[in-house]
Amino acid sequence: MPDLGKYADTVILAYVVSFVLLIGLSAITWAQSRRAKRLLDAEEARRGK
Amino acid sequence: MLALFTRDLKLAFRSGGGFGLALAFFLIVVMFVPFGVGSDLTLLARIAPGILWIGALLACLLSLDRIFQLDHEDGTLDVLATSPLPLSGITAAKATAHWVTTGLPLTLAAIPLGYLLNLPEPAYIWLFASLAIGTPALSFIGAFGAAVTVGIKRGGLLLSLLVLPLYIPTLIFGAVSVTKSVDGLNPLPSLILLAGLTLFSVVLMPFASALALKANLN
Amino acid sequence: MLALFTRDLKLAFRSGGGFGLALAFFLIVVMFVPFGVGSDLTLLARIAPGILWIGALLACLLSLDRIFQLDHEDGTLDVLATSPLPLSGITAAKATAHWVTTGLPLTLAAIPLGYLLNLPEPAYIWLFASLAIGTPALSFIGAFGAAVTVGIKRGGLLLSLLVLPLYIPTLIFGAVSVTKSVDGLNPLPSLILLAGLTLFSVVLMPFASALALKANLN
Amino acid sequence: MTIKATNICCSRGPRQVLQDVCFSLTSGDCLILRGPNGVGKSTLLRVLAGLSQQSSGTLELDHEEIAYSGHLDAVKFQLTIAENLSFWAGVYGTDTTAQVIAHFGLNDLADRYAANLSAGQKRRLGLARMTLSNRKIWLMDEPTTSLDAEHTGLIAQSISDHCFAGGIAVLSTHLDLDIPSAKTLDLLQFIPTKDTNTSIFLQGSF
Amino acid sequence: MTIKATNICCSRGPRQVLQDVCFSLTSGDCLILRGPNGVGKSTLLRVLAGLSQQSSGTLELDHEEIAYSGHLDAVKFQLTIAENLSFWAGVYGTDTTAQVIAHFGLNDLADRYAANLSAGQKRRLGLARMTLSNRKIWLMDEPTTSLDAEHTGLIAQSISDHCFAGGIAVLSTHLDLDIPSAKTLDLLQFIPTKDTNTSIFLQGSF
Amino acid sequence: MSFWEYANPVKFMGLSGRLIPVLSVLTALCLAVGILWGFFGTPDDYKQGSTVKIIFLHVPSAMIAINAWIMMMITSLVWLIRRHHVSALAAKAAAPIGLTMTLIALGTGAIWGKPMWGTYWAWDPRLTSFMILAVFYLGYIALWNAIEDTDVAADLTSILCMVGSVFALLSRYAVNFWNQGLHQGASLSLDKEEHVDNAFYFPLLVCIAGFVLLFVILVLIRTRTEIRLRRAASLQARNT
Ligand code: HEM
Ligand SMILES: Nc1ncnc2c1ncn2[C@@H]1O[C@H](COP(=O)(O)OP(=O)(O)OP(=O)(O)O)[C@@H](O)[C@H]1O
Ligand SMILES: Nc1ncnc2c1ncn2[C@@H]1O[C@H](COP(=O)(O)OP(=O)(O)OP(=O)(O)O)[C@@H](O)[C@H]1O
Ligand SMILES: [Mg+2]
Ligand SMILES: [Mg+2]
Repeated sequence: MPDLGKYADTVILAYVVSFVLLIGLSAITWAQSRRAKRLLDAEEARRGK
Repeated sequence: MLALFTRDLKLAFRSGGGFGLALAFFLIVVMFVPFGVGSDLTLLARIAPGILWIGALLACLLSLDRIFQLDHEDGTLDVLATSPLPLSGITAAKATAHWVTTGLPLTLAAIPLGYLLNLPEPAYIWLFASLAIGTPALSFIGAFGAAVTVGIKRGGLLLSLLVLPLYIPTLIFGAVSVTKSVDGLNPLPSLILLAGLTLFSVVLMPFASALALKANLN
Repeated sequence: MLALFTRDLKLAFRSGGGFGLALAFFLIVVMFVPFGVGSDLTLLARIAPGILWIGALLACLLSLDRIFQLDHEDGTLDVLATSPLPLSGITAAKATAHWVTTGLPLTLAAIPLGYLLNLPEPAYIWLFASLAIGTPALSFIGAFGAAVTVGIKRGGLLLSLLVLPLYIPTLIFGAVSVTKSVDGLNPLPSLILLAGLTLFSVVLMPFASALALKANLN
Repeated sequence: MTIKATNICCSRGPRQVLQDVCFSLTSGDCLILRGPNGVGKSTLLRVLAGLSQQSSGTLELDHEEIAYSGHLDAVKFQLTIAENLSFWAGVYGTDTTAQVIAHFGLNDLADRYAANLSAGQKRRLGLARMTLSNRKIWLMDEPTTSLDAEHTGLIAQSISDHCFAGGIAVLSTHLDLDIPSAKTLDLLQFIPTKDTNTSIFLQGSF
Repeated sequence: MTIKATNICCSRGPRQVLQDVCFSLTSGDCLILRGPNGVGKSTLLRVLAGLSQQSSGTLELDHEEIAYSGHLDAVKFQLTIAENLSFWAGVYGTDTTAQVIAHFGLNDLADRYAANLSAGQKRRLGLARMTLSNRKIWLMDEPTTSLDAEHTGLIAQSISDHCFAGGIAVLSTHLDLDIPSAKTLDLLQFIPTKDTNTSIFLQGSF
Repeated sequence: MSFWEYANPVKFMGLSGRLIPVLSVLTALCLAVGILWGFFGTPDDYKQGSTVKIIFLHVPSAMIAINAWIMMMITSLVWLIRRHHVSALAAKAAAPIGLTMTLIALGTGAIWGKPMWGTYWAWDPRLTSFMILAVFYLGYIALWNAIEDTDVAADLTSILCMVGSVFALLSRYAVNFWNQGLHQGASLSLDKEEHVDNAFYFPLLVCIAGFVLLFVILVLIRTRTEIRLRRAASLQARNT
């Protein structure tokens, strides 16, 4: 861990906020993608039968 | 009545995101003020309480006509009026749904927006309290205005004209309580008056609205 | 096109007084500001140009949804789209009618309302000029927003969300020109930019609106 | 369960539309209002529903038992068919949504937004509410507009069943509906003839 | 003056409604679209009017000659009957308002606000616009809803006259209109059967 | 084979399916290297102290925020002119990413502003125009969500995107005209004299590459999601 000096809070907060947003976006994207795939598979299966 | 309340919430979400849009309007009105009056921070701090209250009031106003107009246009109001629900209950349920979809989110959003306008530190809690207490009055008074103008095709502006003067006491008590807290004075008296006003509106306005609706259906 | 323009004017008068109501809203917004921010005259004088411009803009905004929504709901828009009039002509006629019923009276009313807010002497002529030049842009940009949201049941708030960021340049050039005149600076540059913006909107927005309408009729 | 209308006069705006309408109905009756466009069928139905006031005459009926459907469908475009009906079920405190959907042949469409229905499908959804309401007195204004032959038959059948089960129905229509036991009332006979407008401003002379 | 539709497919949202509709009409023809509720009559009429796009197929007709009337009346409540019609006269560049008002029996009502009309009177006002437009191709969606027998006859007569004078009319209806020489087209035969939804998203597999 | 063939959903799904694994490895690599290097391997600035480390998130996100809109502009134009569905869906997919990036730039900027300018927020032109950009994104997304018919939604959002672009540019200019700002100018220019010290410059470049890759991969995944949903809707409509 580098010495962040008196601005430690600021820097950490900036990184945390950014990571939360980035990871949140990625997680949502991934979850939606999974859901869409499942929905489509179910629908294709229905057509198949 | 519960069915009506939940349906109104559902409709607010469905028709292009109830919550989000009142908020967005509020955000934008607050954003416009610096463009209009310049970005001097001390100036902004001085007008912040008033602008925030006026912004919330206008955002609330803008969605008032949805309360009854849509139900009138597609005939739902006629059917509701012949249903087991009392008209005053109908208006109360609708006003409450309106508050949940506008007043409540506006109250929550006012805090960060206060920062944009450089609102002084001690005022935040009072801003929050005054909006939380005052916005129900806005919804219930607004529902009355909506009931009066429901028959008139797109009476949006007439509605504003009727409702805005009725909003003046709420605005004054609300804004004064925040301004007082900024100036280091006691904001409680005006907050108590505001609470009284809200209580009065919530209890009595539904009956006035019901009368107006009844007349409008004729 | 002329038929459409005169009919829109007629409808604005009939449906609860087009002129009067935008004006009334403007009046009341301007009136609310002293209630909200207190009645300190020097403070009011400083924020007057911005408030007057924002008030006019909001009054204009509030009546935008009438431009197409009513005609859509009763099927008139479908018929107009199959009529000899080109869609861009239709939107231009309607935007012009909107300007005549809101922008024009707002411009005229701004002068006396400026007095209420203690607007300094030399600013009146610039306030009038900037509103006269700027409000057509508001109507034409607004007509575009209305065309985009016309299919959506009571898209009033969505309309505001879409239109308000588009209004920012107009507001800035307009308000800055008045502020500059108050501060004794030269307001002409921003007034010229404003004129350019209006010209651009009046000439090009009807085509964008026509595209949006076309898509919405589908 | 009865409806008794005695000498009812109805006005629209300043104009008197119907004069001295009299009829009485009991359980099991179905009354079909007939007459050319503009004779006052909708006006009379709104008076019966309590939505407008008659200008004179007396009307005896139990307002708690009324289900009304007008020219408009009272359908919310942003809700699905099932949601529309379960809302009304909530209002009327009933829970027969599923049966009603099946009865009106809306099963396939139950999860479709009402905005995406054709004119006739929307009308059917509007009428399904009547059955759902579980009320005794049905007031229906031209129920079969936009409906095809099959569904016109279905509605006529529903009305017959309702009356057979002890309900009352008053409806207006321009078609010949197949409802056995229905009485018809031609409103042409109630067009105001005498110069007895009940307006207080027409009394005396000044 | 001809209309020629070849293999027209129409979709509503993601759903294909009609498949391979073909017909051709020339001056003097009247085509009545038939089929149960929801089969796609309105959809087809909107495609003919150019308000929607067909998803495939070709359509030859002169868009400059179309007069369209849909389920809605396109009537302004705040204007009187005469004002409503003279507005449309302005739009279409004609000046036969007075004749049309007389022809549709609206003389007595000419100065009444449209808000104060009954359902059938409003519908008549909506249809008067067709005659007023002076255009050759009439597209009408259930023109006779809410009309009484007399006025249904009047509309049928107007359509016959229009075709006789060399116009073309395409209309949908659930009633039996008395229009001699009208061809009917049952849309039931065009319900999609083959598995050929034209959506690009259904091609291939992934 | 023409580039336009990838506008076909099947082709697009095939290609993007093969690209995603490769790209995700690259993205992870770039982001990890860039951020670790930036966070652990750079000195403090003589003026800004350790806060300079925020630059590794702030500048890339700000760049993506702007460029995502430009990408949406191009794909929207492609939809309007050539009516390739994948193009419209890519624009739809990019909007939430652009919004998030705008929020990250605003957030990191605000946090950075507190020690540097003594306030989280000031009405500086750069900051203000970013807030306006966020509103444009919001409106665009709200419009997509408000319209049910997908082709109509694609048309309208595309038109909005084009008109919005013009006005976003105008606002940028107007806002500059309205207020002189606190924010520093371009420090990334190729001109050696102007850009930041090399110690920050190279990790910053790696971070930017990482953000660009992340943007691309998220757009691909989201576009795939949209395509699947469209196919599912079409199948559903056909089955009933
Ligand atoms: C909410 C506040 C802020 C916003 C919205 C914002 C936005 C931006 C934007 C849009 C860029 C341009 C990126 C590009 O075009 O390449 C940028 C760059 C930059 N910002 Fe900020 N900023 C904010 C606050 C700050 C603060 C407080 C600082 C530090 C004191 C700062 C330092 C920088 C630096 C050093 C750059 C790189 C300059 C360049 O390469 O153009 N920013 N910021
Ligand atoms: N405000 C008003 N002023 C004057 N006359 C009115 C007003 N409102 C309605 N009317 C008239 O009242 C009469 C009755 O209307 P009503 O809607 O009851 O007719 P209806 O029998 O339902 O006709 P339809 O079969 O066309 O639906 C009509 O002739 C109408 O023109
Ligand atoms: N967005 C949509 N998604 C799916 N189906 C739709 C959508 N919009 C309409 N439909 C369906 O398309 C079909 C055709 O509708 P259309 O309005 O053309 O029917 P119609 O023949 O005019 O019926 P009616 O006689 O009831 O007026 C209907 O079954 C309707 O439910
Ligand atoms: Mg009627
Ligand atoms: Mg139809």
